[in-house]
Amino acid sequence: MLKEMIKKTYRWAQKNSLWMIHYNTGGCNGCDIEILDLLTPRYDIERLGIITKASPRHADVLLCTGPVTLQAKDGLWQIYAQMPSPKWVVAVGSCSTTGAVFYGSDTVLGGVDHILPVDIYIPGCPVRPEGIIEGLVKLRERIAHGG
Amino acid sequence: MNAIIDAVINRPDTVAYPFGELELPEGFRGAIVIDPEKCNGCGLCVRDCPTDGLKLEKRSRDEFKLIHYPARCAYCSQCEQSCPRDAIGHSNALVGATERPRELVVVLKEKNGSKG
Amino acid sequence: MNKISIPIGPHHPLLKEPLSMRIDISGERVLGGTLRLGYVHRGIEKMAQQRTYIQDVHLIERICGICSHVHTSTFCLAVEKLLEIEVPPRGQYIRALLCELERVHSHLLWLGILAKHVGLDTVFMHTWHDRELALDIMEGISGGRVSHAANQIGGMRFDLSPEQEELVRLNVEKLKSQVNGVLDVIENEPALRARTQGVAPVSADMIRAYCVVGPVARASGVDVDMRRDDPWPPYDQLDVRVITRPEGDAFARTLIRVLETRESLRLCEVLLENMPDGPVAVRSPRKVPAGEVVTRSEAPRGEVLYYLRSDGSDKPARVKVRTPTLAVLSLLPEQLSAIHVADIPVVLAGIDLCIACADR
Amino acid sequence: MLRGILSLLIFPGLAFQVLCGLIFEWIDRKLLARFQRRVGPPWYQPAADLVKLFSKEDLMPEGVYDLVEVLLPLISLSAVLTAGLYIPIAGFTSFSFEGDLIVIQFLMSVPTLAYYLAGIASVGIYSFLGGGRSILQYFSYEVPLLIAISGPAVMAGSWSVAQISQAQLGMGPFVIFQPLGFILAVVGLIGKLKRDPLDIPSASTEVVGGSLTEFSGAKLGFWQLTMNVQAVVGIFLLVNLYLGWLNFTAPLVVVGIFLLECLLMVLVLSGASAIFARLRIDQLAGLGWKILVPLSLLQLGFVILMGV
Repeated sequence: MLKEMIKKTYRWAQKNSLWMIHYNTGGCNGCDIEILDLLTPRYDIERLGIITKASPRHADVLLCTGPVTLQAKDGLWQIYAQMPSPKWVVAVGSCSTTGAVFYGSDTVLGGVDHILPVDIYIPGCPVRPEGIIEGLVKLRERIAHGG
Repeated sequence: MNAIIDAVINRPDTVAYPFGELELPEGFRGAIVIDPEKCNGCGLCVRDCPTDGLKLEKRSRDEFKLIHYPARCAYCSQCEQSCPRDAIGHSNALVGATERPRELVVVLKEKNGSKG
Repeated sequence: MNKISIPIGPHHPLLKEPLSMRIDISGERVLGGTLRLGYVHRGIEKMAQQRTYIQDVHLIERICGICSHVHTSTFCLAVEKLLEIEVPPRGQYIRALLCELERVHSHLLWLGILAKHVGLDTVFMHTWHDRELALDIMEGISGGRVSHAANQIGGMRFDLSPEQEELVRLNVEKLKSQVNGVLDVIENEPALRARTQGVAPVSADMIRAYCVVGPVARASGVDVDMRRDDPWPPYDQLDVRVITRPEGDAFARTLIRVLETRESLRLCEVLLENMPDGPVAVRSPRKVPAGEVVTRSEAPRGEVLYYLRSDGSDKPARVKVRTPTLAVLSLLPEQLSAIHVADIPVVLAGIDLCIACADR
Repeated sequence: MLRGILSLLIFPGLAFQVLCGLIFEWIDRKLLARFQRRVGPPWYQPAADLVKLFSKEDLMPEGVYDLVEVLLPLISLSAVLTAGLYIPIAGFTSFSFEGDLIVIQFLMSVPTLAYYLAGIASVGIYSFLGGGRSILQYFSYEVPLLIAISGPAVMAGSWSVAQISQAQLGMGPFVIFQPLGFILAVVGLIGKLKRDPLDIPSASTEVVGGSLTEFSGAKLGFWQLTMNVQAVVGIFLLVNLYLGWLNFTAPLVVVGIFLLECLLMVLVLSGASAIFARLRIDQLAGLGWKILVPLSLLQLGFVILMGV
């Protein structure tokens, strides 16, 4: 009973306090500036308790943008390994979902799910900030249901 | 300093979403839609698509299947430009986030010879 | 004191894009640094050779999300030169209008980033708040906030209806009045001045030696601007004022961008006023006759150069892009000596990195 | 005995101070958001952050001194909590003795030293840098802060916070006599809390997360709590030292005025972080020793002359 309650509280807290870290795995900047845009007055994502953190050890959710290039692969994995669990990965944009316009390139591996388990995919090129917010809200629901 | 005072006096300039309505501007390039009446499966959109996001499975003139993969799409409206019959285009709807992108497969038009 | 070397990147809060730097410091002094690039190398030039010209326009738009329009404009210009077709005047004007709006958006973005790097989060928020308006205008024209997909070979895809034109005109005016407030703050903010003035000055000789272009070069007194030096229409009909400053430090770079934002807004108004009537595009054939061509234009960060060789098919035989950031990056190790650790963000912000452009 | 334990754990001890810390953090973030034209976080945000940190996995890189890293946040948290016990809240004093101002000063410095040690004991290069910077910053603001807050003590003729705030009942708030000292004390407090214009040790664009870069989970939670409680204690201290309140007998009015003054302090702190840019460490040292110290000495001299 008590255990259940603690679990519930923890889930509530995790859902309401997502600290994100953003890593560009080789994208074109388009999604990256839209992610930065989320912090700014119009889309103020602090309403959902989401703030950016500098260090991966403080972060809960990793936002990836862009297709994974061969060079950025190791960095991506390192960041993910440094994050304390529970942790989530969100692929922002068509590129990090499937590779999109960069399909068939020699230096691009494809989507982020080639390297990491991804929880939420947000298609779009570049995604509108509303789209990213929608994805993060979906992630919150998933956490609340124990994902 | 003045800007701060101004900001305190004025209401915050934040969109209501996700707590309120989602407002998208006119002309926003959202999900791909098709007018099935006009499409005849010529495949010009597939030829010009820069992202491998459209696929045409064509068996014969009256038997084809046009598939769109929203997760691969670049939302560039090239298909709209390439279409000689104005059949394909963007809707004004946001493509939703998902947990399973493999399921993001939209069959835009399926035509079997028998059905005409 | 002992030498420590700190790694910056591939992930660092300073950088929105991966770039690896190893900076040697002793206490709070920076002794020097080395760079490692290529994290964003997606092989776009190679990919462009495997796709048709029409597909390439969209591929090239994704070289960089901030200056996407100027990349496609330059590419389309190159193809149009090979095809020997001329974009109708109205198409040229809308193309240039988007270029200028993009410059406004890029410079505002940059000013915000600089403010964030020196700890002025409020200025960052206000600058980006006003930047939204520039994005709104561009979205009203093309339907995309960042990637416009507005160019096609032979002109523009979207025409402005009279109502749209009026709306854009109104919004530009609104943007101008809003931006002026923020720009005044940035120009006169004593804390910003204290952090940027005299930081990592670069001489004009150094700029020429490293072939640096764009606002960084103009901040050191090198008078280059492709909008005036090698104009494509309609820039040849416009009177572009090129702004230079002699100091070459981070503060001069800030001022250059502030003044250029104002100048771009003025150009937007001029373009809107003289907007001619007529079609916006001409039809273009899919196959491009053999030949080679070089086009240049002024991106927000400096000169963008496209070299294009065609072999007569519908795919280019070679596309070479020269972006401004690569030249500026080579200047970075030079600047990273004899400064404070706290100045690293200022220096990095000052040269306005766009790794996606540099690596392609 | 029971009363002692109660006052340790609930009021004015642990529970009350943690609660105040969370509330102040929310007000601060909300104000800052408003300055920046944003909406800001919901009211439960700081609590959610804290609970979430405690629910997370505790990762530690190889090669750090485990025990040190565990002990440091705990020690600093208990130090600031202890400091909070000596400060009268709206005139209510549970523990007080002559000279507790000095003890509070000492206890309030513990987190900074612990922060430094955490940076040194950690393996990360950014932690090391952040630790070094924190001690540099400490030397810049601590001296003017100490001199500044000895002003009210001299004026009241006592080194007890309770006595000083009592003395203001008769003489009026000390901020009227020592506006300069008050400003210096606010600057010192900002430095102590490593808040925005003086967040040199934890500036994210320069040293990622400062000493706390390698911390995660519950330990980071304890650090966060330390910072929050430290802010509360600092605000209470300054309110007691400088603002005081007039002689009202009704306890509710006194509590109301006390709360109002605390909110004013939060407003000052968040306003400062909204307006000013971060200084360079050499600029800060120059500011501290060339401007703040002489000013604080001037203020102290003024106070002494007034007393004579």
